[in-house]
Amino acid sequence: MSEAELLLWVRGPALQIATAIFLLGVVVRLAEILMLGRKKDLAEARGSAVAGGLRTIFSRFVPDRGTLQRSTFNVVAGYIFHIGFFVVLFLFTPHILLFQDVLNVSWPSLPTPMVDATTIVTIIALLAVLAHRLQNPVMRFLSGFQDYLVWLVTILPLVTGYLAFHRIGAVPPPTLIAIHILSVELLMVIFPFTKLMHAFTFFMARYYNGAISGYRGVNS
Amino acid sequence: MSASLDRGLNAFREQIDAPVAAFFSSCVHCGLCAEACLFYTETNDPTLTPIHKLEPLRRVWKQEYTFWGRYARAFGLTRPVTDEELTDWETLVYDSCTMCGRCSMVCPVGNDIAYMIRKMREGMAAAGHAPPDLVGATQRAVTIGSPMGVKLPALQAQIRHAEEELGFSIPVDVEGADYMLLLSSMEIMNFPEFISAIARIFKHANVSWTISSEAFEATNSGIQIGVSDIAAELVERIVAAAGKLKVKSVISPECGHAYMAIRWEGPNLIGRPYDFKVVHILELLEQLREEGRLRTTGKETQRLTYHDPCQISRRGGVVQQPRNLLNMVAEDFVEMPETGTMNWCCGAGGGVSSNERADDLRLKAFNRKKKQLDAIHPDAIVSACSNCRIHLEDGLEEYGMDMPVLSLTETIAEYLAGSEQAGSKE
Amino acid sequence: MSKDETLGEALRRQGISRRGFLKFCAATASLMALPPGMVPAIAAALEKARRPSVIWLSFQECTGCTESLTRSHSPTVEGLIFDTISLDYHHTLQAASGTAAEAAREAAMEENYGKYILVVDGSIPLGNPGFSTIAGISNKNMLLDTAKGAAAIISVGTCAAYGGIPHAKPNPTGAVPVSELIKDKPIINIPGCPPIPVVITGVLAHFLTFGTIPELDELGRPMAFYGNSIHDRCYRRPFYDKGLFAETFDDEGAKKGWCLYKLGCKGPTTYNACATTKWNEGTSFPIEAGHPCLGCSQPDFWDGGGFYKALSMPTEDITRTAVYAVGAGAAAGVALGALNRAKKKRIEKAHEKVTINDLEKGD
Amino acid sequence: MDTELLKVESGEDLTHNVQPLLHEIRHALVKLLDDGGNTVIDLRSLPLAPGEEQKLLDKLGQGEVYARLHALGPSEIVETRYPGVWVVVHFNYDNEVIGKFIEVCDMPRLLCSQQEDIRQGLEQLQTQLVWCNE
Repeated sequence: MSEAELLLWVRGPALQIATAIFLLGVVVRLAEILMLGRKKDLAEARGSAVAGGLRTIFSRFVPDRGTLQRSTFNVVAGYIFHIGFFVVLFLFTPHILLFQDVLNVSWPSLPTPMVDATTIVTIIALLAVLAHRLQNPVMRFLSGFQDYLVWLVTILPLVTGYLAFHRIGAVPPPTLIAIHILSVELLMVIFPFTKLMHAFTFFMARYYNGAISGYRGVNS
Repeated sequence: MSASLDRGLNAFREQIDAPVAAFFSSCVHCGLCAEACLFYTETNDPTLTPIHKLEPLRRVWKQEYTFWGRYARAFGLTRPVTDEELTDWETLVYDSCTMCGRCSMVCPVGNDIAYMIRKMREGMAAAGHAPPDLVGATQRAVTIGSPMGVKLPALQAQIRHAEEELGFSIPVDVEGADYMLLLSSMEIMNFPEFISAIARIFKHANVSWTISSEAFEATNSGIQIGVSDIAAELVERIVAAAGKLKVKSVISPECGHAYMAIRWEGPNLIGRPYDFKVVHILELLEQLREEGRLRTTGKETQRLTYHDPCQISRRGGVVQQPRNLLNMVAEDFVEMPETGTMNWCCGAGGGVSSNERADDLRLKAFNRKKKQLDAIHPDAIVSACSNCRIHLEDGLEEYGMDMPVLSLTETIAEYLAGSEQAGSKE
Repeated sequence: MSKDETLGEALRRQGISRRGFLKFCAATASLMALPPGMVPAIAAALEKARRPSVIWLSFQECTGCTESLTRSHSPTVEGLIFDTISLDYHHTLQAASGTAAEAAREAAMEENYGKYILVVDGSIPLGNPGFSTIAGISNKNMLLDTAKGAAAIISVGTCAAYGGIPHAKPNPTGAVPVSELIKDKPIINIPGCPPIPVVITGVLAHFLTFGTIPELDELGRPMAFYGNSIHDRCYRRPFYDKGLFAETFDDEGAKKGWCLYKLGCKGPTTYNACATTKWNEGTSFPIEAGHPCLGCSQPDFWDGGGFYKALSMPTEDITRTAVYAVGAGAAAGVALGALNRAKKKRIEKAHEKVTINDLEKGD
Repeated sequence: MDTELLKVESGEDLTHNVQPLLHEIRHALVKLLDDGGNTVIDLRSLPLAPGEEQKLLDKLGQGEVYARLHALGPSEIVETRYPGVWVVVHFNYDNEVIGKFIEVCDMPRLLCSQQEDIRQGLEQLQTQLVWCNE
């Protein structure tokens, strides 16, 4: 397969396959969770479960002060790489064009040099997060193969994207672009089978958490 | 019948619901829950990380309720949960977790870990992996009516004693009273002053109340050990007594898990809503205060702080009431650095205090509370859970700290307007 | 012009001065994208070069490549290069036709066996030999026959190099490029739709000058012309780096000459010399004229999802796949969820009440 | 014509290649003085935005020498305002540009009479003389 054919393949059939696996898998996983259902709470409510659930979806974006103090690095680095990842994913012009093509909606982009800088910051944050995972006793203890796999497939699109944009490396730029797209497709394919699912399920988790508390009149 | 791995795994399967599935799907092993758990922060033992305590339950979820997990199991990629593992997890689930729910408050993806521990205990108990002390307490609760083995005559003796001190009678089995008061065995045995304090306040506020001789025990070992069938049986006793006495409300006393059991889990355990209300004593006192029926004179000059019992504030929703009540009687009320719904557990809830095996660990974990207290140096701690109070006293003694631990209800009673004891605490 | 005559002799016979010859060499060096310092070496080589025989075969093509090459009718450097070769067969250009033309081809092949250059434009249909024939000979057979005695093959245009438009989906004629059929000869691809004329002559000049084929990239293209992407040499590149894009063909960005990425420019993945050599005697090139690069020198450029679709857009209809995947996922998820529910129901039904006697393990 | 479009034609210093080119020329002049080494820059091998080439030529300006050759079409050889820096432009018979170079040297080689041409001219002169003498 020549570099041109590879590029066409990753932009076409491979993207089809990755999109199909990603969406099918994510929807199956979400349906599986929701269909498990939960029993109706028969205790007399003190507050609203729905309001509590919705509130917690948002309130949990802000860490409590104690956690921030005790785990400053974890929280800050985590925030940086998440925000960075979303900025790069959703505010870079070529990416927006992709979403526009698939979803038929568009939004303003960030100036390219800012996305570029964000990429570097995000990559650094991810490296720091990995170092932290390897060195923090709790995280090292909890971490298994999947945690490292997920880290790898998260940083790959950022690194390959950076190389492709700056056309750095031994391989020709179109191959770099192909590798970049391929790395995203890898991310999409393993997404439903791993804890990357948290990107969707954390809404549900926070909702349930907030609903359980909200019903009892507690802001969680 | 006897406990077995099969029954335990079945209980896991039965307990797993959408929230559990959403929680397990969301965990990214960030480790923040460890920093929210006093058992980890005071031991630095990574195995005590809250989410790790749920590992067997997670595996059952994955293998039973996810498409991919079923295949992974078929291909031998995941191992089934074994009895040996449950043995290993027993201390994690019972000894080093009070179900205080602090981890549930900090988890960035919103996992309610305490909710899952409660469910996991169902399987652990069914598999025969509950701590022996908790098994004993539960058996006493069912057979004798109290986990501590307190029988009616003991209560009657305390009531008589209180009546002598008060000079008026305490209503027992009064049909048609507005409120039926429950008591925890600890209050009866360790803090009988509570009974007379309540009696004085209710007389002062003109509350129509009674104690049932058939169901006075508020505690529920069933929800601590994690057997809903037994917990339901204990709740049914209260429901029956409330029905018999035709009361409008049942009062949950100063006991954390008792409130959780009767207020929040009760109707779900018995599978039907109550036809009476359940109020916590602090809720009732606050209501009386708002109505102007609870009046006090004088104020405590000592520096007081309030220790939130987890099941009453964080997990129960009674947060502001104790503060309003304390401000009524305390001149110098100070909050601990992390308080209210973010308060640190004393380390003895969720059955840990009934589990002798965990004694060293809970005293070690108490160091967290010590640090909190060291930051504000109060003269006395006020709380609203006799279990917390006993452990606070234990802990303070262990760490050589001299500090009285007071009941909020009793403190209020001491400053009742028109009370001959007002202002003369000692 | 005799075939034994050297290029130097031929030019001199035409009355071209040494100055003219040096000027020609300088222009040729520029043409071949060689450093100007090599002019003396080129002059020395060209002086002695002998005019090669060239056979030009046209298959499934539009004659655009030939047009590109011959459009200028005054003596240009390209023209001069062509004057120095012996174009023995080109069915569009030659006066002879039919049997005479084929005879000329066979004669040239026989006379220069193993030495002639074969130039091909157009792709070869394999679906049915009748799709394209010359003098009753199928393209495939003519190519195989003519290639046998060639020293080297130059595939001119994207059709000959990569299949081009005939090869585009669904490729009704089963079109293939030359390289698909010929494996044992050096093949130089000069893709483009059409290729830049000076690139064609540049390659011929290289062959004339050095008697070798130039350095090629992995797609068989001369590195001298295809070594950089359009994007890398594009004067609008600074706008790309800054993220300034024309959104439409008539907006402010377009007027200010901003990057055409959003309008579908394939410059970043297209290798050609347009941005430096330019077209129409160095006047301009598509991007300079305000139109995005189509990527015509790349394989399968016609199937790249659309000329006006940005490079980051999928080449196929992902939306439909997405809708189907979500639908299928919902159906499968609900089915699996229902199985889970049934299982839970079963387990709940089988629940054995736990009493205080069940809390310890049996023996 | 739209004034906005004209702005594109005049172009700003888009590729930023003009300044580096001038520096390259400066280095070439230093080299010429030091060891007599010549430098040739092929202007068509560089990516230049519309207007940038003109900008460069404007900066170099016109010097004392302007020569026009007629060999295989016209060529212009102009010394810029910086002695030793020459702009050489080759045209074909249709006046289309076929090569554009900046040469840094004493004098572009093409301006010198070439050995072969001199020899051929000599032959022609001799033939002429023989013919005249007859």
